[in-house]
Amino acid sequence: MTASAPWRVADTGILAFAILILIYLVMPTLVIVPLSFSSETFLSFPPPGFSLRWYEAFAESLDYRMAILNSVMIGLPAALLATVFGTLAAIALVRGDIPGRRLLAALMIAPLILPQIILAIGLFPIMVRLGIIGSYPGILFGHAVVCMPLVFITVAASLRSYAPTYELAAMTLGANPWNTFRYVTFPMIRVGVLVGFIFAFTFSFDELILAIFLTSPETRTVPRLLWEHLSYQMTPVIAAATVVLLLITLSLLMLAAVAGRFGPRKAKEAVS
Amino acid sequence: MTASAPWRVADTGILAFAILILIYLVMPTLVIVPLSFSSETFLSFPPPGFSLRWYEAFAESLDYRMAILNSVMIGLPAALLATVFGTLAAIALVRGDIPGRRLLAALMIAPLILPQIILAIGLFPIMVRLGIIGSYPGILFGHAVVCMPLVFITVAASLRSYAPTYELAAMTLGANPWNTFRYVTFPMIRVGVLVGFIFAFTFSFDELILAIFLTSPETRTVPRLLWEHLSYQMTPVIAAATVVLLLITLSLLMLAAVAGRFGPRKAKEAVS
Amino acid sequence: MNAQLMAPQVPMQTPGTPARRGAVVDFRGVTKDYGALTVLQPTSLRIEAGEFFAIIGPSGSGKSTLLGITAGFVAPSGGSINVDGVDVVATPPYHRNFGMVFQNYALFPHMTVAENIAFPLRMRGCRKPEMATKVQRVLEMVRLSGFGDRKPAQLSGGQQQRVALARAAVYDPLLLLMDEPLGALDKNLREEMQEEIKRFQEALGATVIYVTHDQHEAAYMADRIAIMRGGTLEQIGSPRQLYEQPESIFVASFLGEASLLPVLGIAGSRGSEVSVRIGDGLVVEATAPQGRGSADVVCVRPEAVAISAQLPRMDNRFAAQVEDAVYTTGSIRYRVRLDGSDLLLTVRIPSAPDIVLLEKGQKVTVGWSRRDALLVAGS
Amino acid sequence: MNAQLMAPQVPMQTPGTPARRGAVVDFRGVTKDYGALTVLQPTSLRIEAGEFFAIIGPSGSGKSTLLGITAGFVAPSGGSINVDGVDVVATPPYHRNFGMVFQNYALFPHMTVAENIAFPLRMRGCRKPEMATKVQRVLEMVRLSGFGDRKPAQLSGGQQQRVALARAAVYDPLLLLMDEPLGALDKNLREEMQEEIKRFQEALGATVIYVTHDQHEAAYMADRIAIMRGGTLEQIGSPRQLYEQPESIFVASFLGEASLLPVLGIAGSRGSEVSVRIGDGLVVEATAPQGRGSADVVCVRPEAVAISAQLPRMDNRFAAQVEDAVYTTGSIRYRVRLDGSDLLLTVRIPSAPDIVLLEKGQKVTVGWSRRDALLVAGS
Repeated sequence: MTASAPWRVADTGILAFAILILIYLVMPTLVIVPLSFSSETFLSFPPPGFSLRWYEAFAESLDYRMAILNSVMIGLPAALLATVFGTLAAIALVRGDIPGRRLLAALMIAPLILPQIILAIGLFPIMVRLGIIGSYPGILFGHAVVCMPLVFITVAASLRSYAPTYELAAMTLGANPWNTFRYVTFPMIRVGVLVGFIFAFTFSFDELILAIFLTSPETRTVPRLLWEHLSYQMTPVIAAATVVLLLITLSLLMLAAVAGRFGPRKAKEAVS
Repeated sequence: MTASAPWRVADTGILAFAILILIYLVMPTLVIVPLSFSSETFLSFPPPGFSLRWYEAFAESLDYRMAILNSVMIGLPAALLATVFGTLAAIALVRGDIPGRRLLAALMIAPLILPQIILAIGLFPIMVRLGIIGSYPGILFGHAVVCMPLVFITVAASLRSYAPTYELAAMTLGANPWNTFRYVTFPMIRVGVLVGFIFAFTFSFDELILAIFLTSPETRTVPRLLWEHLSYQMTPVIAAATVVLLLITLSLLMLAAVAGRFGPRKAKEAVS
Repeated sequence: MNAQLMAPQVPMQTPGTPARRGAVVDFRGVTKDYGALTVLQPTSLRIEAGEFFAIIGPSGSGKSTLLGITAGFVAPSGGSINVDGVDVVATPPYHRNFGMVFQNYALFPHMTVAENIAFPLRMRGCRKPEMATKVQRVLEMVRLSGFGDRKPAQLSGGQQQRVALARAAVYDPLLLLMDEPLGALDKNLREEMQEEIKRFQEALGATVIYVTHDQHEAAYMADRIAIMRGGTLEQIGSPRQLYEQPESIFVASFLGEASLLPVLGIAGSRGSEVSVRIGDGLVVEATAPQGRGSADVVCVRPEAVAISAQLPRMDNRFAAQVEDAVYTTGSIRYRVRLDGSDLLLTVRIPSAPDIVLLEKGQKVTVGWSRRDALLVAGS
Repeated sequence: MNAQLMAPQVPMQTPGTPARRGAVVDFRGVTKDYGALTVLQPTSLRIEAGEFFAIIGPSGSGKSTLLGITAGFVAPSGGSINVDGVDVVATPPYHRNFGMVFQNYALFPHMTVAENIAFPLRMRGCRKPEMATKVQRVLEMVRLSGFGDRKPAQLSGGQQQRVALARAAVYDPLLLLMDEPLGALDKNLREEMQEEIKRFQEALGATVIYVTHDQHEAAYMADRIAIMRGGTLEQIGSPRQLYEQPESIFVASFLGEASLLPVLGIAGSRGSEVSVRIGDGLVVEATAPQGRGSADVVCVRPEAVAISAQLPRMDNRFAAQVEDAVYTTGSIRYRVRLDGSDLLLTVRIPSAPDIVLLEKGQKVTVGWSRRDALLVAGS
C-alpha cells in the first residue's frame, strides 16, 4: 500500500501511455481488420458487408505467395547470421577485456539508429557495380546488419544478468574456452539468443526501405509488395495482407515473450 | 593474459562483425561522400572532378531548408513526449508493483519491432477522417509512439543499475513521492533520460515510412524529401543531403555517447 | 568528549542532560501474509523509550519484514503499531519521522556529504543558516567535520556508514531503525563501528530497533534481543537472559555455542534441582527453569565446563576422552566424548602462552556445576 | 563415519590410510601491478603438502589477487608459482587441475546437482559408469546422497555450498582454492560448514588455500595463516603464534582484541624481561620478543587480565576504574581506565549465571603477568 506510493505518479504516466498505444497501435488495427472483411472493392469505412473474398484473393495471389517465401528465405538466414555475430559480439564486449568497449558497443547499436535510407542510398550503387543488386545475398547481408543490434541487445542483457564466476568456475573444473561456452555460457544465455533470433527474424520480415532498394521483383518481400500495391491502388487485398503480416509479427513476438518467460530468472531473494 | 582466454573465440567473432560493419556502414559512406563532391551532374563513380556546387545547391534549396525545419519541429516535441511518457513507463514498470509487468514491458518495445508500414496503413484512413492528415500533430504523435521504446529501454536500464534502497531512504528522510522523484530518482537516471531523448530525436529525424504517409509537402521531413528526389531523379544534391543527414545523425549519437560517459558508474569494486 | 556530545551548541528538543527520551514502540498483533504465505505471525512487542532493541534470526525468519512494516515500506495485513501512543500503520513513511540506516548506506551519490545530511532538513523546510549549523554539529558528532564537501564515493566504508548515521539522526528522530547497518563492513571495522553506534545512540537518546543476523553483534550492542524464527518471536530478553536461560533448543543453539545432551529420563528431582539420565549410568545434576514442563535436553555452555585430571567439588563429573582440540583467537576449544556413550561435549577455556593443548585421545575428566546445566524444552 | 570416509569403495590415487599428500605450493617473488598501481608486492611463500593455509586481510590487501593468480585468472606481472616443483604461471586455468570453491558457489543453474559434480569428470573424458560411481561417492561424503537429481536452486545455502565442495573435489585435485566460501552464509550455518570443510579436507588429503576476511574463521580452521596488508605479507604463522606473538601493531589489532599501551620509555631490562614506562609512575613488566629492536606498545590480550579487589602474585598490578561493562555471549567485557592516566585497558572474563557485573565507576585492581605483556613494534 504505502510501499508503492512514490510510483503513483508513474502509474498516471503509464495510463496516459496506454491510451496513446491504444490510439496508435490498436485503432489502426480496428480500421484495417474490418476493411479486410469488406464485401466491396472500394476501401470504405465502415465496410458495407462481410466477406472473405479478399482473403481468398490474397491466398490465391501468386505474388503474395512468392513474397512470403522470399521474406522467409531472406529472413531466416539473415536472422541466423545476425544471431551468430550478434552473440559473439555481445560475449566479446560484455565479458572480454577489449579496450574501447563503450565505443564498440555504441557501434553495435548504430545500424538500428542510423537511417536505413542512408544505408540504402550508399549500398545501391555498390551492389549495382558488384552485380548483386536484387539478388538474395545483397538483401540478406543488408538485413543481417540491421538486425544484429537486436540480437546484441538481448544477448548482452542475458550476459549481464549473471556474474562471470560461472565461467571462471567452469575453467577451474577443466573446461577449455570452447567447452566453457558450450556447456556453461550458451545454456545460460540460450533464452536471450532465442529471443534475439526471433526479434531479428521479425525485423527482417517487416523491413521495408532496404527491401525497396535492394530487392528485385523476383526477390521482393511482403512489405515491398504491399508498398507496390499501395502506390498502384488501394484494394481490400492490401488490408487482408496487412492483417496477415500483423498476425505473423504478433505471433513471433508472443513466441519471444513465451521463451523469455521460461528463461532462467534471478533467484528471488527471500522476503526477510 | 590467461584470464581472457575463453573470450578468444568471441574476439574472432567481433573481427568478422567489424568487417561486415565496414562493408555495410562505411563503404556506402565512402561512395556517397565522393559523389557529393562531384563536379558533374550525373552520378558517376569515381567522380570526374571536385566541387562544392552540390552543397551550395543543397544550402540554397528552399525545399531542404523547410524540410530540416520540419524535421526539427516534429522531432523535438515528439522526442520530448516520448521522453516524458517513456520515463514514466520505465519507472512504473521497473520500480512499481504492477501485475503483468513482463507483458507490459513487451508492449512498450512493440512499436520498435512492429512494421511501421502497418502502423502507417492503419493510421492513414483515421487521420484522413479526423482531418489531421499531413498536419504536424498527426506525424508528431506517430513519431512519439515509435520513439518511446528507445527512451523506455535506456531509462529502464538506468533504473536497473541501482537498488531501490535510495528511494526508500529518501522516503524515510521525509521526502514525499514527488520530492523523491525530483531529488533522488531523476538525478540518478538523468543521463539515461538524456540519452533516451537524443535517441528518440535521432530516430524521428531519420524516420521515413510514417513520414511518407502522414506528412504533406508542407510538413515533409528531410528523409521524405530525399525519398521524393530519389523517385524523381538522381543528382549529386541527394548525395550532399545524405551526407548532411548522416553527419547530423552521427553528431547526435556522439552526443549520446559523451553523455553516457559522464553518467554515474557503478562503484568499481576493489581488486582484492 | 562524551560530555561535549551531551551539551551541543544548538539546543536539542530537551536541553541539558539527560538527553531526550526516545519513542515507545508498541506492536499489537502485527501480521503479514502474501496470499497463502504468512511471513509474520501475529506479533506483539513493546519497546521502551531509549532502548537499544535488536532483532535477530536466520534469513526468512521475518525480521526484515517486521522492520519494513515499522518503516512503512510494507503494509501489515493486520495489527497496529503505536509509537508514543499513536498508531502509525496508515502514516506514509515520509511522515513517520523515523531515522533509518540501511546496509549499503544508501547515500545519494550525486550529493555531497553535507547535502546528504541536509536532505531531511530540506524536506522539512528548515532554513539555510539553521541547516548549516545542524549539519556541522552532527558531522562533528561522527568525527567527519572536514568531509562535508566530499562525495560519498570518496569516503571509506566506515566513513560512509557514519555519514548515513548522521543523516538519519540530524532531524532528531525519536526512533532509529537499522537494517544490518554493519553487514557490508570488514570484521575489524565492524567492531569499531559497533562502539560508534552505541555512543551515538547514547548521545542522541533515541530508541533503536536494530536488525542483524550476527548474534555476537546483537549481544554486544543491545539492551534486549528478540530472536525470530519462521515468522514468530521465539524469545525476548537481555543478551544474558537469552544466553543463560534459553527457553528452547533453537534459542540455546542460535545464541552462542552449547552442548545439548538429550534427556533419557528423570532420575530424581527436588524443586528446581533435577537429576536426569543421559546415558547408561550417566546422570547429570541439572537445574529446571521455573514453571516449565517438558525437558528434552540438558544445555551446557562450553565455558562452564572445567577440564583437567582432578575436579574438586563439582556437581557433575565425568570421565571423557579428547576428540579434537582447536586453538581459536584467545581460547582453546575441545570436543570430548563422555566415556560409555556417544555424547560429545564442547569445552572452551581461555588460552595463555604457557598452556599446552591436550592431545586427541587423551583421557580427561570434565565437570560442571548444577547451576550451569539447564533443562531446555525441544522444538 | 570418519573411518568410512578414509576407505572409500572406489580406490583413490593412493589407496588406504593415510590419504594422499596434497600439493606443495611455492610462490617465488610473485607480483602484480596494473600500470602504476601495484596491488601485490613481490611475494614469496611456501605452503606445505596437506596444509590448511588461510590468507586474511582487509579488503584491498591483495589476498584475492594472490588467489586469482594461483587459480590462473590473473596473470602475474612477475615471479613464479611452483606446484609440486612445476611452474604453473603459463598454464591456463583449465589445465592446472586445482579445485576451487567460490563465495557464491557458482553452481551451474541449468544442471542438476549430479550433473554439476560430474562436469569436471566429463571435461576429463571420464567414462559414464566410473563417473556415476565417483559422483555417488562424493555425494555421500557431503551427506547429500538423495539430492543428485535436484537443481541447485532447490537447495539451501549450506547444501549448495556442500555441492560446490563436492564438485571441486570429485576429480581428486591436490590443491583446493577457496575464496570466502562461507561469506554468503548465516553465522550459525557458517560455523557448521567450517567443521564440514575441515573434515572434508582431512578425508581428501588436499592442500587448501583459503581466503577470508573473517579472522575467527581463519583461526579456527587453518594450520597457518598469512596476514596481508597493502599488497604485502605482514606475518605468517600458526593462529596461536599470530595471536600470542604478533610482530606488529597491525597484526596485534587485526587478530582478536588487544589493549595497546604506548611505551614512553624503558625503565630497565634483563634479557627478554623489560620494564617499560607507560605513564606517570606507571611501569609495566613486559616481555621483549627475541631479536627485535623497537618497542612502541605493550600488547595485553583481554583474557590475560585478571580483575578483582585483590590480585595475589601478579607481575603487574594497577588500580583502575571501570569505564564500561558489556555482557557478550559467554563472557563479560570491561573497559577500565588505569588510575593516574588516560590509558584504557580491555578485560574479558568468562561469564557464569552467578557473576554480577561490576558497575561503571567502580574501583578495581587489574593485573596480568609479565609473560602476557608483549612489546610490539609500530606500523
